[in-house]
Amino acid sequence: MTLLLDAFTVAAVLAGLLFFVAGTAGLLRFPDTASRLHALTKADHLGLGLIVLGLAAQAESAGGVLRLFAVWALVLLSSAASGPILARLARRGGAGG
Amino acid sequence: MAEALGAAALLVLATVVAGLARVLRGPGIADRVMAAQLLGTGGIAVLLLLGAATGTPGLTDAALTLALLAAFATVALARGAPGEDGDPPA
Amino acid sequence: MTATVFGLLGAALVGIGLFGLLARPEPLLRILAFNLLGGGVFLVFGAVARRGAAAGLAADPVPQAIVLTGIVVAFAATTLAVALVLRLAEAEDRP
Amino acid sequence: MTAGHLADLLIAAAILALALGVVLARQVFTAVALFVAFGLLMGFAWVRLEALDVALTEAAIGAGLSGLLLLGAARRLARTGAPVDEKPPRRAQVVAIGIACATVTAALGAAILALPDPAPSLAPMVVASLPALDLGNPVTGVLMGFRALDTLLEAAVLALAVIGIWALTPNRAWGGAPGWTQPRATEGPLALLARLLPPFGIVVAAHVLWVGADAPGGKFQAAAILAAMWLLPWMAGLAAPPPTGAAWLRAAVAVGPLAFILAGFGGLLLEGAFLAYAPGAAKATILAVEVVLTGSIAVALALLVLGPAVAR
Repeated sequence: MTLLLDAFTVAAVLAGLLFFVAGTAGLLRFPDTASRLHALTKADHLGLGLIVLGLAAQAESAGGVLRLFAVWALVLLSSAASGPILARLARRGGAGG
Repeated sequence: MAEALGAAALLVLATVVAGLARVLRGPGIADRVMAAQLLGTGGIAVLLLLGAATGTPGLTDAALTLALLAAFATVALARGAPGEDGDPPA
Repeated sequence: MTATVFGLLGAALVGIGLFGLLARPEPLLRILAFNLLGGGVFLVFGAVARRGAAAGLAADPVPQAIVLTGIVVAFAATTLAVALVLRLAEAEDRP
Repeated sequence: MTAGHLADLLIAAAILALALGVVLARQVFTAVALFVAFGLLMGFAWVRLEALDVALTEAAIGAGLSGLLLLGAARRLARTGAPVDEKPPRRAQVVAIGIACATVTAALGAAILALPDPAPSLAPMVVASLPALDLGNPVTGVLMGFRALDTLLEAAVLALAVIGIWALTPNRAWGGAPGWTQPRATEGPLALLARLLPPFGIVVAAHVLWVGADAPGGKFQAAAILAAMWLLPWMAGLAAPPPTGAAWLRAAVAVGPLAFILAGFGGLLLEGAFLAYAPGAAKATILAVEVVLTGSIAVALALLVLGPAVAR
Protein backbone atom coordinates (compact mmCIF):
# COMPACT_ATOMS: atom_id res chain seq x y z
CA MET A 1 0.00 0.00 0.00
CA THR A 2 2.75 2.42 0.97
CA LEU A 3 4.62 1.41 -2.15
CA LEU A 4 1.58 2.13 -4.28
CA LEU A 5 1.11 5.55 -2.62
CA ASP A 6 4.80 6.33 -3.09
CA ALA A 7 4.59 5.38 -6.75
CA PHE A 8 1.55 7.63 -7.15
CA THR A 9 3.37 10.52 -5.47
CA VAL A 10 6.43 10.13 -7.68
CA ALA A 11 4.32 9.95 -10.84
CA ALA A 12 2.15 12.93 -9.93
CA VAL A 13 5.07 15.13 -8.79
CA LEU A 14 7.02 14.23 -11.93
CA ALA A 15 4.07 15.17 -14.12
CA GLY A 16 3.68 18.41 -12.17
CA LEU A 17 7.36 19.20 -12.67
CA LEU A 18 6.92 18.67 -16.39
CA PHE A 19 4.21 21.32 -16.47
CA PHE A 20 6.35 23.75 -14.52
CA VAL A 21 9.29 23.26 -16.87
CA ALA A 22 7.00 23.59 -19.88
CA GLY A 23 5.32 26.69 -18.44
CA THR A 24 8.64 28.40 -17.81
CA ALA A 25 9.95 27.40 -21.22
CA GLY A 26 6.83 28.89 -22.76
CA LEU A 27 7.18 32.06 -20.74
CA LEU A 28 10.74 32.44 -21.96
CA ARG A 29 10.45 31.27 -25.56
CA PHE A 30 6.96 32.11 -26.86
CA PRO A 31 6.99 35.13 -29.13
CA ASP A 32 4.01 37.17 -27.86
CA THR A 33 2.28 37.99 -24.60
CA ALA A 34 -0.98 36.15 -25.30
CA SER A 35 0.69 32.81 -25.90
CA ARG A 36 2.89 33.39 -22.85
CA LEU A 37 -0.27 33.88 -20.78
CA HIS A 38 -1.54 30.58 -22.18
CA ALA A 39 1.66 28.82 -21.10
CA LEU A 40 1.51 30.37 -17.66
CA THR A 41 -2.04 29.28 -16.85
CA LYS A 42 -1.15 25.68 -17.66
CA ALA A 43 1.70 25.69 -15.19
CA ASP A 44 -0.48 27.35 -12.57
CA HIS A 45 -3.45 25.05 -12.81
CA LEU A 46 -1.96 21.69 -13.64
CA GLY A 47 1.60 21.86 -12.39
CA LEU A 48 0.69 22.87 -8.87
CA GLY A 49 -2.44 20.70 -8.92
CA LEU A 50 -0.49 17.56 -9.74
CA ILE A 51 2.13 18.31 -7.10
CA VAL A 52 -0.63 18.90 -4.52
CA LEU A 53 -2.26 15.59 -5.47
CA GLY A 54 1.04 13.77 -5.18
CA LEU A 55 1.86 15.31 -1.80
CA ALA A 56 -1.65 14.70 -0.47
CA ALA A 57 -0.97 10.96 -0.81
CA GLN A 58 1.95 11.42 1.61
CA ALA A 59 0.18 13.65 4.14
CA GLU A 60 -0.10 12.22 7.64
CA SER A 61 -3.25 14.00 8.80
CA ALA A 62 -6.54 15.17 7.36
CA GLY A 63 -5.55 18.72 8.31
CA GLY A 64 -2.45 18.44 6.16
CA VAL A 65 -4.51 17.34 3.16
CA LEU A 66 -6.96 20.16 3.79
CA ARG A 67 -4.20 22.78 3.86
CA LEU A 68 -2.66 21.40 0.66
CA PHE A 69 -5.96 21.67 -1.19
CA ALA A 70 -6.62 25.11 0.31
CA VAL A 71 -3.35 26.28 -1.24
CA TRP A 72 -4.38 24.89 -4.61
CA ALA A 73 -7.85 26.45 -4.39
CA LEU A 74 -6.34 29.83 -3.58
CA VAL A 75 -3.96 29.68 -6.53
CA LEU A 76 -6.75 28.61 -8.89
CA LEU A 77 -8.95 31.43 -7.66
CA SER A 78 -6.29 34.08 -7.96
CA SER A 79 -5.09 32.99 -11.38
CA ALA A 80 -8.70 32.79 -12.62
CA ALA A 81 -9.18 36.35 -11.42
CA SER A 82 -5.91 37.80 -12.59
CA GLY A 83 -5.90 36.11 -16.03
CA PRO A 84 -8.47 38.47 -17.61
CA ILE A 85 -6.87 41.50 -15.90
CA LEU A 86 -3.52 40.49 -17.37
CA ALA A 87 -5.02 39.85 -20.79
CA ARG A 88 -6.57 43.33 -20.76
CA LEU A 89 -3.25 44.79 -19.73
CA ALA A 90 -1.49 42.91 -22.54
CA ARG A 91 -4.06 43.93 -25.16
CA ARG A 92 -3.64 47.57 -24.32
CA GLY A 93 0.02 46.88 -24.90
CA GLY A 94 1.35 48.75 -21.90
CA ALA A 95 4.94 49.28 -22.93
CA GLY A 96 7.45 48.87 -20.16
CA GLY A 97 11.07 49.83 -20.17
CA MET B 1 11.14 9.64 -0.76
CA ALA B 2 12.52 12.68 1.08
CA GLU B 3 15.49 12.95 -1.31
CA ALA B 4 13.24 12.67 -4.36
CA LEU B 5 10.93 15.42 -3.09
CA GLY B 6 13.92 17.60 -2.20
CA ALA B 7 15.30 17.16 -5.71
CA ALA B 8 11.87 18.06 -7.13
CA ALA B 9 11.87 21.23 -4.99
CA LEU B 10 15.30 22.14 -6.38
CA LEU B 11 14.11 21.61 -9.96
CA VAL B 12 11.05 23.83 -9.49
CA LEU B 13 13.30 26.44 -7.87
CA ALA B 14 15.53 26.30 -10.94
CA THR B 15 12.57 26.87 -13.30
CA VAL B 16 11.38 29.76 -11.11
CA VAL B 17 14.81 31.38 -11.25
CA ALA B 18 14.87 30.89 -15.02
CA GLY B 19 11.48 32.59 -15.22
CA LEU B 20 13.05 35.61 -13.53
CA ALA B 21 14.70 36.41 -16.84
CA ARG B 22 11.23 37.40 -18.07
CA VAL B 23 10.67 39.69 -15.08
CA LEU B 24 14.00 41.35 -15.79
CA ARG B 25 13.60 41.54 -19.58
CA GLY B 26 9.92 42.39 -19.92
CA PRO B 27 9.35 43.91 -22.42
CA GLY B 28 5.69 44.67 -21.64
CA ILE B 29 4.19 45.30 -18.23
CA ALA B 30 1.89 42.28 -18.61
CA ASP B 31 4.96 40.08 -19.20
CA ARG B 32 6.58 41.22 -15.99
CA VAL B 33 3.42 40.77 -13.94
CA MET B 34 2.85 37.34 -15.47
CA ALA B 35 6.38 36.22 -14.71
CA ALA B 36 6.00 37.50 -11.16
CA GLN B 37 2.84 35.41 -10.87
CA LEU B 38 4.62 32.28 -12.09
CA LEU B 39 7.29 33.09 -9.52
CA GLY B 40 4.60 33.05 -6.84
CA THR B 41 3.07 29.76 -7.99
CA GLY B 42 6.48 28.15 -8.36
CA GLY B 43 7.47 29.44 -4.95
CA ILE B 44 4.37 27.85 -3.44
CA ALA B 45 5.26 24.54 -5.10
CA VAL B 46 8.84 24.76 -3.78
CA LEU B 47 7.62 25.39 -0.23
CA LEU B 48 5.10 22.53 -0.38
CA LEU B 49 7.66 20.08 -1.76
CA LEU B 50 10.28 21.16 0.76
CA GLY B 51 7.76 20.91 3.58
CA ALA B 52 6.92 17.33 2.59
CA ALA B 53 10.60 16.45 2.10
CA THR B 54 11.70 17.75 5.52
CA GLY B 55 8.47 17.06 7.39
CA THR B 56 8.03 20.71 8.44
CA PRO B 57 4.33 21.65 8.64
CA GLY B 58 5.34 25.29 9.08
CA LEU B 59 6.38 25.37 5.43
CA THR B 60 2.82 24.51 4.36
CA ASP B 61 1.63 27.50 6.39
CA ALA B 62 4.21 29.63 4.62
CA ALA B 63 2.87 28.35 1.28
CA LEU B 64 -0.67 29.23 2.36
CA THR B 65 0.40 32.78 3.27
CA LEU B 66 2.27 33.09 0.01
CA ALA B 67 -0.80 31.91 -1.95
CA LEU B 68 -2.93 34.61 -0.31
CA LEU B 69 -0.40 37.38 -0.76
CA ALA B 70 0.49 36.33 -4.32
CA ALA B 71 -3.16 36.80 -5.29
CA PHE B 72 -3.07 40.18 -3.56
CA ALA B 73 0.19 41.24 -5.20
CA THR B 74 -0.99 40.25 -8.69
CA VAL B 75 -4.09 42.39 -8.32
CA ALA B 76 -1.96 45.24 -6.98
CA LEU B 77 0.45 44.98 -9.90
CA ALA B 78 -2.33 44.76 -12.47
CA ARG B 79 -4.28 47.65 -10.91
CA GLY B 80 -1.22 49.77 -10.29
CA ALA B 81 0.18 49.51 -13.79
CA PRO B 82 0.55 52.87 -15.51
CA GLY B 83 -2.34 53.47 -17.88
CA GLU B 84 -4.70 51.16 -16.01
CA ASP B 85 -7.77 53.38 -15.93
CA GLY B 86 -7.95 53.71 -12.18
CA ASP B 87 -7.70 57.39 -11.41
CA PRO B 88 -10.37 59.97 -11.88
CA PRO B 89 -9.07 62.71 -14.17
CA ALA B 90 -6.97 65.01 -12.04
CA MET C 1 28.11 27.29 4.07
CA THR C 2 24.51 28.54 3.83
CA ALA C 3 25.21 31.23 6.43
CA THR C 4 28.34 32.38 4.57
CA VAL C 5 26.58 32.55 1.18
CA PHE C 6 23.72 34.66 2.48
CA GLY C 7 25.99 36.73 4.71
CA LEU C 8 28.09 37.68 1.67
CA LEU C 9 24.88 38.32 -0.29
CA GLY C 10 23.83 40.66 2.52
CA ALA C 11 27.13 42.53 2.18
CA ALA C 12 26.57 42.85 -1.58
CA LEU C 13 23.01 44.12 -1.07
CA VAL C 14 24.25 46.80 1.33
CA GLY C 15 26.63 48.04 -1.38
CA ILE C 16 23.99 47.88 -4.13
CA GLY C 17 21.42 49.65 -1.98
CA LEU C 18 23.89 52.35 -1.00
CA PHE C 19 24.78 52.87 -4.67
CA GLY C 20 21.13 53.27 -5.67
CA LEU C 21 20.52 55.63 -2.77
CA LEU C 22 23.37 57.91 -3.83
CA ALA C 23 23.42 57.60 -7.61
CA ARG C 24 19.71 57.66 -8.56
CA PRO C 25 17.88 60.99 -8.53
CA GLU C 26 14.29 59.57 -8.46
CA PRO C 27 12.93 59.73 -4.89
CA LEU C 28 10.91 56.50 -5.15
CA LEU C 29 13.92 54.58 -6.45
CA ARG C 30 15.92 55.89 -3.53
CA ILE C 31 13.31 54.49 -1.14
CA LEU C 32 13.54 51.14 -2.94
CA ALA C 33 17.33 51.24 -2.74
CA PHE C 34 17.12 51.99 0.97
CA ASN C 35 14.96 48.89 1.38
CA LEU C 36 17.57 46.82 -0.49
CA LEU C 37 20.18 48.13 1.93
CA GLY C 38 17.96 47.17 4.86
CA GLY C 39 17.39 43.71 3.38
CA GLY C 40 21.16 43.28 3.21
CA VAL C 41 21.56 44.18 6.89
CA PHE C 42 18.78 41.75 7.80
CA LEU C 43 20.49 38.98 5.85
CA VAL C 44 23.73 39.59 7.77
CA PHE C 45 21.71 39.19 10.99
CA GLY C 46 20.17 36.03 9.55
CA ALA C 47 23.62 34.62 8.77
CA VAL C 48 24.80 35.36 12.31
CA ALA C 49 21.64 33.71 13.67
CA ARG C 50 22.18 30.60 11.53
CA ARG C 51 25.78 30.31 12.72
CA GLY C 52 24.52 30.46 16.29
CA ALA C 53 22.67 27.15 15.99
CA ALA C 54 22.80 25.50 19.41
CA ALA C 55 20.78 23.70 22.06
CA GLY C 56 18.74 21.81 19.50
CA LEU C 57 17.66 24.96 17.65
CA ALA C 58 18.66 25.36 14.00
CA ALA C 59 19.43 29.05 14.58
CA ASP C 60 19.77 31.62 17.36
CA PRO C 61 16.22 32.98 17.88
CA VAL C 62 17.31 36.36 19.29
CA PRO C 63 18.72 37.88 16.05
CA GLN C 64 15.77 36.33 14.20
CA ALA C 65 13.29 38.11 16.46
CA ILE C 66 15.23 41.36 15.97
CA VAL C 67 15.02 40.94 12.17
CA LEU C 68 11.28 40.32 12.46
CA THR C 69 10.82 43.59 14.35
CA GLY C 70 13.18 45.26 11.91
CA ILE C 71 11.14 44.28 8.86
CA VAL C 72 7.97 45.75 10.35
CA VAL C 73 9.70 48.97 11.46
CA ALA C 74 11.38 49.30 8.04
CA PHE C 75 7.95 48.98 6.44
CA ALA C 76 6.56 51.74 8.69
CA ALA C 77 9.52 53.96 7.77
CA THR C 78 8.97 53.22 4.06
CA THR C 79 5.30 54.21 4.23
CA LEU C 80 6.23 57.45 5.98
CA ALA C 81 8.90 58.22 3.37
CA VAL C 82 6.46 57.50 0.53
CA ALA C 83 3.83 59.76 2.11
CA LEU C 84 6.41 62.54 2.45
CA VAL C 85 7.48 62.22 -1.20
CA LEU C 86 3.86 62.29 -2.40
CA ARG C 87 3.04 65.32 -0.24
CA LEU C 88 6.14 67.10 -1.50
CA ALA C 89 5.14 66.36 -5.09
CA GLU C 90 1.68 67.80 -4.46
CA ALA C 91 3.16 70.93 -2.89
CA GLU C 92 5.54 71.48 -5.82
CA ASP C 93 2.71 70.90 -8.24
CA ARG C 94 0.76 73.88 -6.96
CA PRO C 95 1.78 77.24 -8.43
CA MET D 1 28.11 20.13 -3.04
CA THR D 2 24.65 19.06 -1.92
CA ALA D 3 21.27 20.00 -3.34
CA GLY D 4 20.83 22.47 -0.49
CA HIS D 5 24.02 24.34 -1.37
CA LEU D 6 22.99 24.43 -5.01
CA ALA D 7 19.68 25.96 -3.94
CA ASP D 8 21.55 28.55 -1.84
CA LEU D 9 23.65 29.64 -4.80
CA LEU D 10 20.62 29.78 -7.12
CA ILE D 11 18.62 31.91 -4.68
CA ALA D 12 21.57 34.19 -3.92
CA ALA D 13 22.32 34.75 -7.63
CA ALA D 14 18.66 35.52 -8.35
CA ILE D 15 18.44 38.01 -5.46
CA LEU D 16 21.64 39.69 -6.63
CA ALA D 17 20.33 40.01 -10.21
CA LEU D 18 17.01 41.44 -9.01
CA ALA D 19 18.69 43.95 -6.68
CA LEU D 20 20.89 45.18 -9.54
CA GLY D 21 17.79 45.31 -11.74
CA VAL D 22 15.97 47.53 -9.19
CA VAL D 23 18.87 49.96 -8.89
CA LEU D 24 19.49 50.16 -12.65
CA ALA D 25 15.83 50.13 -13.81
CA ARG D 26 14.89 52.83 -16.30
CA GLN D 27 11.23 53.02 -15.20
CA VAL D 28 9.93 53.23 -11.66
CA PHE D 29 7.19 50.69 -12.39
CA THR D 30 9.79 48.17 -13.55
CA ALA D 31 11.80 48.76 -10.39
CA VAL D 32 8.72 48.11 -8.24
CA ALA D 33 7.84 44.88 -10.10
CA LEU D 34 11.41 43.70 -9.61
CA PHE D 35 11.27 44.68 -5.95
CA VAL D 36 8.17 42.52 -5.41
CA ALA D 37 10.01 39.55 -6.94
CA PHE D 38 13.00 40.44 -4.73
CA GLY D 39 10.81 40.24 -1.61
CA LEU D 40 9.54 36.83 -2.68
CA LEU D 41 13.04 35.43 -3.13
CA MET D 42 14.16 36.91 0.19
CA GLY D 43 11.47 34.68 1.66
CA PHE D 44 13.31 31.65 0.20
CA ALA D 45 16.59 32.92 1.64
CA TRP D 46 14.96 33.04 5.09
CA VAL D 47 13.68 29.48 4.67
CA ARG D 48 17.23 28.35 3.89
CA LEU D 49 18.51 30.27 6.93
CA GLU D 50 16.08 28.28 9.14
CA ALA D 51 14.11 31.44 9.91
CA LEU D 52 10.55 30.46 8.97
CA ASP D 53 9.01 33.19 11.13
CA VAL D 54 10.98 35.78 9.20
CA ALA D 55 10.12 34.11 5.87
CA LEU D 56 6.41 34.43 6.62
CA THR D 57 6.80 38.11 7.54
CA GLU D 58 8.90 38.85 4.46
CA ALA D 59 6.38 37.16 2.14
CA ALA D 60 3.48 39.08 3.66
CA ILE D 61 5.06 42.52 4.09
CA GLY D 62 7.95 42.55 1.61
CA ALA D 63 6.09 41.12 -1.35
CA GLY D 64 2.46 41.96 -0.58
CA LEU D 65 1.93 45.24 1.27
CA SER D 66 5.11 46.99 0.05
CA GLY D 67 4.20 46.19 -3.54
CA LEU D 68 0.78 47.80 -3.23
CA LEU D 69 2.18 50.86 -1.44
CA LEU D 70 4.98 51.48 -3.94
CA LEU D 71 2.81 50.88 -7.01
CA GLY D 72 0.22 53.35 -5.78
CA ALA D 73 2.98 55.88 -5.16
CA ALA D 74 4.57 55.29 -8.58
CA ARG D 75 1.22 55.85 -10.28
CA ARG D 76 0.54 59.08 -8.42
CA LEU D 77 4.02 60.39 -9.07
CA ALA D 78 3.60 59.61 -12.76
CA ARG D 79 0.68 62.05 -12.71
CA THR D 80 2.13 64.86 -10.62
CA GLY D 81 5.75 64.48 -11.68
CA ALA D 82 8.70 63.94 -9.35
CA PRO D 83 8.78 66.35 -6.41
CA VAL D 84 12.33 67.55 -6.90
CA ASP D 85 13.93 67.93 -10.29
CA GLU D 86 17.32 66.71 -9.37
CA LYS D 87 19.92 66.21 -12.04
CA PRO D 88 21.41 62.73 -12.26
CA PRO D 89 25.00 62.65 -11.03
CA ARG D 90 27.81 63.05 -13.55
CA ARG D 91 29.71 60.02 -14.81
CA ALA D 92 32.76 60.72 -12.66
CA GLN D 93 30.54 61.00 -9.59
CA VAL D 94 28.82 57.70 -10.40
CA VAL D 95 32.19 55.99 -10.69
CA ALA D 96 33.32 57.46 -7.35
CA ILE D 97 30.06 56.37 -5.67
CA GLY D 98 30.46 52.89 -7.17
CA ILE D 99 34.01 52.55 -5.81
CA ALA D 100 32.92 53.75 -2.35
CA CYS D 101 29.99 51.31 -2.24
CA ALA D 102 32.17 48.42 -3.42
CA THR D 103 34.57 49.25 -0.57
CA VAL D 104 31.72 49.10 1.95
CA THR D 105 30.64 45.73 0.57
CA ALA D 106 34.19 44.40 0.65
CA ALA D 107 34.67 45.51 4.27
CA LEU D 108 31.37 43.97 5.34
CA GLY D 109 32.14 40.76 3.43
CA ALA D 110 35.55 40.52 5.13
CA ALA D 111 33.87 40.99 8.51
CA ILE D 112 31.47 38.13 7.72
CA LEU D 113 34.31 35.83 6.70
CA ALA D 114 36.13 36.75 9.93
CA LEU D 115 33.21 35.91 12.25
CA PRO D 116 34.37 33.88 15.27
CA ASP D 117 34.09 30.11 15.23
CA PRO D 118 32.32 28.64 17.18
CA ALA D 119 29.79 31.44 16.96
CA PRO D 120 28.42 32.95 20.17
CA SER D 121 24.76 32.10 20.65
CA LEU D 122 21.92 32.96 22.98
CA ALA D 123 19.97 29.89 21.89
CA PRO D 124 20.81 27.78 25.02
CA MET D 125 19.59 30.58 27.31
CA VAL D 126 16.36 30.92 25.32
CA VAL D 127 15.75 27.16 25.36
CA ALA D 128 16.44 27.02 29.10
CA SER D 129 13.96 29.82 29.86
CA LEU D 130 11.24 28.84 27.37
CA PRO D 131 9.36 26.41 29.70
CA ALA D 132 8.65 29.33 32.06
CA LEU D 133 6.54 30.92 29.31
CA ASP D 134 4.88 27.66 28.26
CA LEU D 135 5.59 28.46 24.59
CA GLY D 136 7.03 26.15 21.92
CA ASN D 137 8.20 28.75 19.42
CA PRO D 138 11.50 30.31 20.59
CA VAL D 139 11.06 33.40 18.38
CA THR D 140 7.65 34.15 19.92
CA GLY D 141 9.26 33.60 23.31
CA VAL D 142 11.91 36.21 22.54
CA LEU D 143 9.37 38.65 21.09
CA MET D 144 6.80 38.38 23.87
CA GLY D 145 8.95 37.32 26.82
CA PHE D 146 12.64 38.07 26.97
CA ARG D 147 12.67 41.10 24.67
CA ALA D 148 9.05 42.15 25.19
CA LEU D 149 10.05 45.80 25.63
CA ASP D 150 11.32 45.86 22.01
CA THR D 151 8.01 44.49 20.77
CA LEU D 152 6.07 47.01 22.86
CA LEU D 153 8.13 49.87 21.42
CA GLU D 154 7.63 48.47 17.94
CA ALA D 155 3.86 48.51 18.35
CA ALA D 156 4.23 52.11 19.50
CA VAL D 157 6.38 52.89 16.42
CA LEU D 158 3.56 51.67 14.16
CA ALA D 159 1.04 53.92 15.93
CA LEU D 160 3.50 56.83 15.71
CA ALA D 161 4.01 56.21 11.99
CA VAL D 162 0.24 56.42 11.48
CA ILE D 163 0.23 59.74 13.36
CA GLY D 164 3.19 60.93 11.27
CA ILE D 165 1.45 60.10 8.02
CA TRP D 166 -1.80 61.68 9.14
CA ALA D 167 0.15 64.81 10.06
CA LEU D 168 0.80 65.24 6.32
CA THR D 169 -2.92 65.65 5.61
CA PRO D 170 -3.75 68.92 3.84
CA ASN D 171 -5.89 71.22 6.03
CA ARG D 172 -9.06 70.96 4.01
CA ALA D 173 -8.94 67.15 3.96
CA TRP D 174 -8.47 66.68 7.72
CA GLY D 175 -10.63 63.87 9.08
CA GLY D 176 -11.58 62.66 5.59
CA ALA D 177 -11.09 59.23 4.07
CA PRO D 178 -7.57 58.16 3.11
CA GLY D 179 -6.54 56.79 -0.28
CA TRP D 180 -7.84 57.80 -3.65
CA THR D 181 -11.06 56.50 -5.15
CA GLN D 182 -10.89 53.31 -7.16
CA PRO D 183 -13.20 52.49 -10.04
CA ARG D 184 -15.94 50.15 -8.89
CA ALA D 185 -15.62 46.56 -10.07
CA THR D 186 -19.06 45.18 -9.29
CA GLU D 187 -18.63 42.09 -11.40
CA GLY D 188 -15.85 40.36 -13.21
CA PRO D 189 -12.79 38.63 -11.87
CA LEU D 190 -11.55 41.35 -9.56
CA ALA D 191 -14.85 41.68 -7.71
CA LEU D 192 -15.02 37.90 -7.36
CA LEU D 193 -11.54 37.79 -5.87
CA ALA D 194 -12.25 40.71 -3.53
CA ARG D 195 -15.34 38.90 -2.24
CA LEU D 196 -13.94 35.38 -1.98
CA LEU D 197 -10.42 35.99 -0.73
CA PRO D 198 -11.06 37.86 2.58
CA PRO D 199 -12.97 35.00 4.32
CA PHE D 200 -10.17 32.62 3.30
CA GLY D 201 -7.59 35.11 4.50
CA ILE D 202 -9.20 35.70 7.88
CA VAL D 203 -9.19 31.95 8.56
CA VAL D 204 -5.52 31.69 7.53
CA ALA D 205 -4.62 34.72 9.68
CA ALA D 206 -6.33 33.19 12.73
CA HIS D 207 -4.48 29.93 12.09
CA VAL D 208 -1.12 31.70 11.71
CA LEU D 209 -1.70 33.65 14.94
CA TRP D 210 -2.80 30.56 16.87
CA VAL D 211 0.07 28.27 15.81
CA GLY D 212 2.50 31.13 16.49
CA ALA D 213 2.77 30.01 20.12
CA ASP D 214 4.39 26.71 19.18
CA ALA D 215 5.30 26.86 15.48
CA PRO D 216 6.41 29.54 13.01
CA GLY D 217 3.80 32.30 12.87
CA GLY D 218 2.54 35.03 15.13
CA LYS D 219 0.96 38.42 15.34
CA PHE D 220 2.95 40.32 12.73
CA GLN D 221 2.33 37.72 10.05
CA ALA D 222 -1.35 37.43 10.94
CA ALA D 223 -1.72 41.21 11.06
CA ALA D 224 -0.12 41.64 7.63
CA ILE D 225 -2.51 39.06 6.13
CA LEU D 226 -5.51 40.75 7.80
CA ALA D 227 -4.40 44.17 6.52
CA ALA D 228 -4.10 42.81 2.98
CA MET D 229 -7.56 41.26 3.19
CA TRP D 230 -9.00 44.55 4.42
CA LEU D 231 -7.35 46.46 1.56
CA LEU D 232 -8.60 44.07 -1.12
CA PRO D 233 -12.28 45.22 -1.27
CA TRP D 234 -10.97 48.78 -1.32
CA MET D 235 -8.70 47.99 -4.28
CA ALA D 236 -11.70 46.58 -6.13
CA GLY D 237 -13.74 49.67 -5.31
CA LEU D 238 -16.30 47.60 -3.41
CA ALA D 239 -15.76 49.40 -0.13
CA ALA D 240 -14.48 52.82 0.83
CA PRO D 241 -11.79 53.25 3.47
CA PRO D 242 -13.16 54.69 6.74
CA PRO D 243 -12.62 58.41 7.45
CA THR D 244 -9.52 59.12 9.52
CA GLY D 245 -11.64 61.20 11.88
CA ALA D 246 -13.58 58.12 13.03
CA ALA D 247 -13.11 57.59 16.76
CA TRP D 248 -13.26 53.77 16.50
CA LEU D 249 -10.44 53.79 13.97
CA ARG D 250 -8.18 55.84 16.22
CA ALA D 251 -9.09 53.67 19.20
CA ALA D 252 -8.28 50.53 17.18
CA VAL D 253 -4.76 51.81 16.42
CA ALA D 254 -4.11 52.75 20.07
CA VAL D 255 -5.65 49.75 21.85
CA GLY D 256 -2.84 47.29 20.99
CA PRO D 257 0.08 49.22 22.51
CA LEU D 258 -2.17 50.26 25.43
CA ALA D 259 -3.10 46.65 26.20
CA PHE D 260 0.58 45.72 26.09
CA ILE D 261 1.48 48.59 28.48
CA LEU D 262 -1.38 47.55 30.76
CA ALA D 263 -0.05 43.98 30.85
CA GLY D 264 3.37 45.47 31.63
CA PHE D 265 2.06 47.42 34.62
CA GLY D 266 0.15 44.33 35.73
CA GLY D 267 3.52 42.59 35.90
CA LEU D 268 4.95 45.52 37.88
CA LEU D 269 2.10 45.27 40.38
CA LEU D 270 2.01 41.48 40.76
CA GLU D 271 5.60 40.43 40.12
CA GLY D 272 7.56 43.57 40.85
CA ALA D 273 8.96 44.13 37.34
CA PHE D 274 7.56 45.87 34.27
CA LEU D 275 6.37 43.27 31.71
CA ALA D 276 6.99 40.36 34.08
CA TYR D 277 4.42 37.60 33.68
CA ALA D 278 2.87 35.80 36.64
CA PRO D 279 4.02 32.16 36.75
CA GLY D 280 1.38 29.89 35.29
CA ALA D 281 -0.48 32.78 33.66
CA ALA D 282 2.33 33.66 31.22
CA LYS D 283 0.89 31.92 28.17
CA ALA D 284 -2.65 33.18 28.76
CA THR D 285 -1.41 36.77 29.21
CA ILE D 286 0.81 36.56 26.13
CA LEU D 287 -1.98 35.15 23.97
CA ALA D 288 -4.46 37.79 25.14
CA VAL D 289 -1.99 40.60 24.40
CA GLU D 290 -1.14 39.03 21.03
CA VAL D 291 -4.80 38.85 19.94
CA VAL D 292 -5.39 42.54 20.75
CA LEU D 293 -2.06 43.53 19.18
CA THR D 294 -2.86 41.62 15.98
CA GLY D 295 -6.04 43.61 15.40
CA SER D 296 -4.30 46.86 16.24
CA ILE D 297 -1.27 46.18 14.02
CA ALA D 298 -3.51 45.09 11.15
CA VAL D 299 -5.42 48.38 11.26
CA ALA D 300 -2.17 50.36 11.56
CA LEU D 301 -0.56 48.52 8.61
CA ALA D 302 -3.60 49.10 6.40
CA LEU D 303 -3.69 52.80 7.34
CA LEU D 304 0.02 53.11 6.60
CA VAL D 305 -0.54 51.71 3.10
CA LEU D 306 -3.55 53.99 2.52
CA GLY D 307 -1.66 57.17 3.41
CA PRO D 308 -3.09 60.52 4.56
CA ALA D 309 -6.65 61.65 3.90
CA VAL D 310 -7.21 63.28 0.53
CA ALA D 311 -9.39 66.25 -0.30
CA ARG D 312 -12.39 65.32 -2.42
